[in-house]
Amino acid sequence: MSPLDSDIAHLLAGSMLLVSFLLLYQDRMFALLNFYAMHACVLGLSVGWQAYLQRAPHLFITALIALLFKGVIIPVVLHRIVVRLRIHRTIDTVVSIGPTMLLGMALVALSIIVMLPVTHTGGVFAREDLSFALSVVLLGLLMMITRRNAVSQVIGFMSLENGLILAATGARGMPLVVEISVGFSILIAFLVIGMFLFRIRERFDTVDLQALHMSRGESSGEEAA
Amino acid sequence: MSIVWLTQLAQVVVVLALAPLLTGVTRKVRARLLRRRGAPLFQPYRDLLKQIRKEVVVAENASWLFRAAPYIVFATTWVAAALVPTFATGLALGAAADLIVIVALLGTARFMLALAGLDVGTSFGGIGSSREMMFATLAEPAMLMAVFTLSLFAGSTELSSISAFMLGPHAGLNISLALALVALIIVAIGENGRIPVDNPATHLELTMVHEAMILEYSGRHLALIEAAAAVKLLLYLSLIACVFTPWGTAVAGAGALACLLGVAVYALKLLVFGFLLSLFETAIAKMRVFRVPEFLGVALMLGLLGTILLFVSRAPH
Amino acid sequence: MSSGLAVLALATLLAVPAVGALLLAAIRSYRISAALNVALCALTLASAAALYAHRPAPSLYLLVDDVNTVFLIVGALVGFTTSVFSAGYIAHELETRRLKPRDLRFYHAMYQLLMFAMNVALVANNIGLMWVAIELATLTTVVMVGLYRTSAALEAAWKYFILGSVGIALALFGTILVYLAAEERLGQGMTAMAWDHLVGRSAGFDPALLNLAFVFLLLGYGTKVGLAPVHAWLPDAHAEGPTPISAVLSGLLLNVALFALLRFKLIMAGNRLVLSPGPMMVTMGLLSLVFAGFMIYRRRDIKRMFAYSSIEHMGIITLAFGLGGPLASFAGLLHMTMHSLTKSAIFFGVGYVSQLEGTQRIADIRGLTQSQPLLGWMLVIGVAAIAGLPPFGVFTSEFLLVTSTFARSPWLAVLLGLGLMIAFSALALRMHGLAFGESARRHVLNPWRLAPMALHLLLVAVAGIYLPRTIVSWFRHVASLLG
Amino acid sequence: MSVATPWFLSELASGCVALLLGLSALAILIAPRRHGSQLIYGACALLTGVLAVTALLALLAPPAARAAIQLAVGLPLGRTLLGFDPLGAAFAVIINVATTLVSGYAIGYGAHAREPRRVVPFYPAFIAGMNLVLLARDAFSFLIGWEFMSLASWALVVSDHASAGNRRAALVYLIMATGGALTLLFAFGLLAGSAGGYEFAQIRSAAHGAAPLVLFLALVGAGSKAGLVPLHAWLPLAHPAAPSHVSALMSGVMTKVAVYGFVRIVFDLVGAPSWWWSIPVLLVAGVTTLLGVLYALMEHDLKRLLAYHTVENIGIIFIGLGLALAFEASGLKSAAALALTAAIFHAFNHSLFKSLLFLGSGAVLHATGERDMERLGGLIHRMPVTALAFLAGCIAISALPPFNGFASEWLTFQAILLSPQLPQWVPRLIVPAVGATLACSAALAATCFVKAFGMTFLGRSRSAAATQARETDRWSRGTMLLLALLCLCAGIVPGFVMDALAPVMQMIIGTRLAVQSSQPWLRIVPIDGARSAYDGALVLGMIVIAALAAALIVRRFASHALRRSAAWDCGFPDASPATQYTAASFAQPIRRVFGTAVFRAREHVTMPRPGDTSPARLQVELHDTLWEALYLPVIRVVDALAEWVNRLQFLTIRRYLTMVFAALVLLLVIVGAWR
Repeated sequence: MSPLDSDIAHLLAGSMLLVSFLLLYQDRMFALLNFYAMHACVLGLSVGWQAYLQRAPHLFITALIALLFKGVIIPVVLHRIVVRLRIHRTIDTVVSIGPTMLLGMALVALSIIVMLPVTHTGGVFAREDLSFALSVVLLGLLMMITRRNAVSQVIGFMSLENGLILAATGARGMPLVVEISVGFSILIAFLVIGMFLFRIRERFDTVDLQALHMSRGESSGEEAA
Repeated sequence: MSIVWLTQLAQVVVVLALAPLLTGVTRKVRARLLRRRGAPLFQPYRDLLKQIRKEVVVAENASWLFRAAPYIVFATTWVAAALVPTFATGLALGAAADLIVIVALLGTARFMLALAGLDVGTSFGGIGSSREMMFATLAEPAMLMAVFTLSLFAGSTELSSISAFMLGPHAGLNISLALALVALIIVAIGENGRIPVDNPATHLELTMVHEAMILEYSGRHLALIEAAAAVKLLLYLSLIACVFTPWGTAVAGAGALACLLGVAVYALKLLVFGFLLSLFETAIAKMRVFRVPEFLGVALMLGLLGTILLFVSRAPH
Repeated sequence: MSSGLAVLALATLLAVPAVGALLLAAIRSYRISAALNVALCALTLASAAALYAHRPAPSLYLLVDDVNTVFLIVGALVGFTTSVFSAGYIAHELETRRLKPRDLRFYHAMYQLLMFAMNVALVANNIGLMWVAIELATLTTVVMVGLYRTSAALEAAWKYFILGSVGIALALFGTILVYLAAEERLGQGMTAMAWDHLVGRSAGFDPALLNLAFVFLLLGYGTKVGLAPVHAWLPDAHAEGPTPISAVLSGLLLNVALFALLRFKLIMAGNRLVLSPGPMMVTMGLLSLVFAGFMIYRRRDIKRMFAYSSIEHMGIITLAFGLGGPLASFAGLLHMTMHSLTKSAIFFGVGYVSQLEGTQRIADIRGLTQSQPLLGWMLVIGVAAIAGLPPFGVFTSEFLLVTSTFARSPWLAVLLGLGLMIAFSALALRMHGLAFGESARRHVLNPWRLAPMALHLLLVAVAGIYLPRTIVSWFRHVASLLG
Repeated sequence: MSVATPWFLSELASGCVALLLGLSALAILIAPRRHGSQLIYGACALLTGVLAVTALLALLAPPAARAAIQLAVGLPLGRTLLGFDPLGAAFAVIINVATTLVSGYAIGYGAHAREPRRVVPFYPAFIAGMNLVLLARDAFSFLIGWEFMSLASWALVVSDHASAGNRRAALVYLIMATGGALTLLFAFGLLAGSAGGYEFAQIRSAAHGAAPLVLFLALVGAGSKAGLVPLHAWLPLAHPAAPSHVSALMSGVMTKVAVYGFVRIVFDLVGAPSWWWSIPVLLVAGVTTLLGVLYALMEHDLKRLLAYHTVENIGIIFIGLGLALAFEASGLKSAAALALTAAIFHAFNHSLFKSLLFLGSGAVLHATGERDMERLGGLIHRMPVTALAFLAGCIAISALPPFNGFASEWLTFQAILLSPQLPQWVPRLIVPAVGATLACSAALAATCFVKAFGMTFLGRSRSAAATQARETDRWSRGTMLLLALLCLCAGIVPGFVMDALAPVMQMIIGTRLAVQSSQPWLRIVPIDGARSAYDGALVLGMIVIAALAAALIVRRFASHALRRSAAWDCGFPDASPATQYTAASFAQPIRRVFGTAVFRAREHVTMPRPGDTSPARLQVELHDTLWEALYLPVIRVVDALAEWVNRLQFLTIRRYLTMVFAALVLLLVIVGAWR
């Protein structure tokens, strides 16, 4: 295929990484949701492009799900929740933005380093793209551990999921796992939104995990051994 | 063979017969040194007879052990004494028990006596037993260390062999032997309750040890115990005599003449040692009870030192 | 015809729980559903046993070999006994109003779903399918942990859910990397995800990719195994969920995850250029062992305490497999089996204890051997067994493991022994408090309800004294396969 | 000689062990019945009796009789071999003789148990475990038996679980026993090698690189079970906590199994020792001997006192073992045989008199409900038989002729006196010190048992309980007297025991002592007649004759008048029993002499000023220096670590995720760094 094709794939993967950084940067709820939507859309595009490159029509479904479901529905629902829980004004970073960013850079560097010795480049899917996917995953994880409230943690998790899908779709000819993984990501999203947040809200008036931890199973200070 | 048995028998009798005399001698000498006339030499025999004839007064709550103890004490001490060559070596029963056994037999006697002291349940009996045993915890190991030295030196724990060895050419002046001798003397003083460890003549409650232990005894029981004490003193002296001054002792199965000579020499030795003992006793004062452990500890240390010197210096037999 | 039987057995193994889940979701009466649950598990057990004798030919999706039959049979057995235990247990929960009939319907359905997921995970030949199955199992257990809807339960479920999902994600990434490594040699498509093909051809795979993949798989599936430092979900999930689920978690799910890990370890082992997986597994195992040992000292909640003991033993097993070699692998396999049986038995007992005493706080429970002698002594026996005292199977495996380790690398063995000692002392300390001392209470408990516990302990005791030759040779074979 | 014909000894012994196990299962059912426990204990006595005879046959029979049997059960990857070899058989005789009598005692005593179900079922299992250790010919069965023994005895210790003290004792015991077993596991791991040759035969044939390490591990593993200082901490807690007949087994018998373990590993399995091995053994043994008896002297609890004396006697046994090591390493075979004989003989004697003493203390405990000597006294009047038996035990353990304790210590002394033959200087320096320790401890033991017997049985009773004491039942008295008789017999004819041990010496050292039973007058001559000899029978005879003679003389000449009256007591009026010497005051001189150094003993006297009528008070504070120096720190460290690690239980999910993240990054870095 022409270098242009792989360049475009490359570009899309790179832009996902970029959006991940933007997600990491955001501390306002609504902005966070919007950037997540963008993240999902870019994913959709990249998956679509891969589908076109690999002549794999089933990947288009994945792309569509990514675009519609993750790009539209979930952000909207989360928006509702945020409004209902009245947490749209909270600024909830644990670590301040600067260090987080630096850490993110380090992660990207690390993922590139670990990918360097990879000799085999699976067709169109260049080593760099794989390292991009890896960095998206790591950034998602980083986001989960630098945010305090549940919604942003869920978003972090879902961006991590997106990274996975990026990698999976990139892996040429990888059978059925893609759909399943997407299905699972949706299932997870549902579980998160439906089951937990509402139940948690029944119990606690916040989704702040700190508060949730006020009721831990044990309290410290046991008698001596 | 029979002559060996004869000497053994004679020995059994001799130790019993001479023991009170030895006590008498020491008392007499001591009295003279103190410018007293002192009791006649044979007073101890009279005392024993007198006590035997008296009726026995036993505390109500005394048990069978209280009444059995004197016999056991007397018997074990006597046997132990009979196993020490006095005027003749190579005794028939010598092979039955070596030096360690003799020490242990005295231990048995002490054990029973201490129990008897506790039996009636008086405070003085307690004092006596407790202190006696405390002395023993140091005196017995000291004695054993001295025994070690001797037996390593002579390559045997048999008294006959030891004294034979001492007569032999290998024996010479040896620092270990000297240490052992000193240790042995200290132990003898301690074990027999002589000054400075204990005063056999006193009944001052808080200073007495041995006497406190037998405070409740009277009559024949007391006689047996006193006799045992006398035999014990004799035993120690004849032990020292047989090991360190083995000259003149008749060898196994020697003729009657030799035996007679042996008896004479033995009596002489006893006389000398008895004299020295009383001299020593008059020369120094009794020490506080809790100084005694240090006194006996010295003996233990000396004995141990002697043994170690011997361990590292001598090639084995 | 043998193959036909085999295919049938495999089909029932998968179909029974799947159908059962739907059925149980439909049935309203909890008595019927509990009975049906037991029956279904019995069927599953039967088919699993049948699979030991007759193996169907491996397909691209499913594979039954010596290795996973061990896990299948152990799992099915524990699942069966647990269903028996749960029948009695759940009834009591209903009486005490801790659960509503609606919850029970959900619970039973989920129980079968869990069985289904775990069976699939075990017989899956396709690493993708295996991943999916384990994910399904995780999700079902998540909702079951949250069943009581107390704040603590929800917290535990939430914690489990978040950490579990992250683990799943990492595992998926690892799987993708393995596929990438394989795709080059095996070409695109199914074959590149079929485990038996992978393990055969892994020599030619790109070592760098495999290394990377194993890191993700170790952490991903290691989360499910409950290895420190990615263990955090495990204690709370065990403590807050219904006790049968704690038993199933410790007895089955951890093993299934470990099984997945072992499959990938074998793929790694086939390639001589890769970073050897052994040291990593040994390190994590040792870490878990020592860490859990210290954690047991300060536990207040009885179920949480035994959950930590599960972490400890998973550490031991991982260490054994990481160490490799015929003795160690055999020991690991034996230890895994024995731990499944013993730990589930202990959880049965603990379930009754917490029901009778009305608390899970260790401090409030004492003198069990007096208040309910049978239960108390069986609990003592269980603890003695899990602590590796003879005549129980755990002792045998620890004997083999420690002796062989000491002969090979003494320092490792010393650390191992230290960890064992720490955990043992902690368990002994707590057990004395629980089992002995004066207790005013007197509990009545129908002895038959202790039958599952008794069965497990009996099996463990027998295994400690006498293992049938067939099982020994079978395990030896499996151990040689596991390297 | 019937070499071809099989003797079925191993089968018989294994069968007995199996029956014992079955018995404990049966006990669960019938223990609460009326004669249930009697039945069980009787059966135990019977089976152990059979075992004792079997072991004796195996010891004396030709080698063909000792063929091991292979069981289908046991270690999956190895063979399970059971059977007596001379060493195992000798120790089996030792433990089963004592166990038989203890079980007989238990027929009477066990009936008093409050909760028989907590005691009776574990008793046969305990015995079975010990016998299994001795029967085992492969590491796995050995350790199974070892742990089984520990576990059963632990259950017996915790049987009276109401008291917190017992629970603590059981806990300490369980933990230390498991630690010891773990070290033995290590030792066998080294011996078996990575190939896993767990059979003793394989181990013997193989060469062992890290033999010193094995010695160390055996010293720790077996030593902790036997009660070597400083690993003795559990012993004085656990032994008294159990019911008295079990204490007798634990103290008198189980420790011998531990000694057997040490001998088996160090003398038999490891192979030729090197000379310096003896040094740590001798040092530890000497310290153990002295400290054991000193601890005992400070103790006023009768059973704890006995437990500490077990520590002392274990020290004496290990002195013998250390000497044997030294001699064997220097090729002085006959001397080694002498030392080892002395050690095993002392093990036998200790099993007898320590069981006897614990049984006696059990009788006292049951009669008065008291273990504290300060509240006993005068029992010789109310429990004459028990008193007599106990007295015999006291004389025996104090190593006084003519009882057995002296015989074995005499042999040990003879071995010590041979040690100048050693070529190396270091042991030559150490051995005499050890000898002095031994002598000192013997004297201290005598003191301690004057105290024990005097305070318990003599004097006037110090409490109401002691006043209303009753003599124990027939079974108890009978067995105690029998044990006392055995102590005497082993003391006056030690030659037979020494001859019986000859096969063991042949097996381990490769030579044997001269045949003793052929000596005239039943005397024993370990080396040669001119050097040393002992004739217990003759000494006893002479003592008896002398005593009779004295009695005769007295009867002939003395007055027989005897009057009972109040105690003289230097003219003091009849004082209350409180004025008697107590155990504490009896031990006070010793405490003054030794205690200040060992126990940091302090005496605080508060005197009322003149005219003040308030009583003067004396408070004595003692420290268990070893516990405070060695065990408390460990506990503290573990505690602190647990506290520190425990914080990980209370993190937020985010922190846990951080841990995952950190682990991931770390591993990625490793992979990245790895080439």
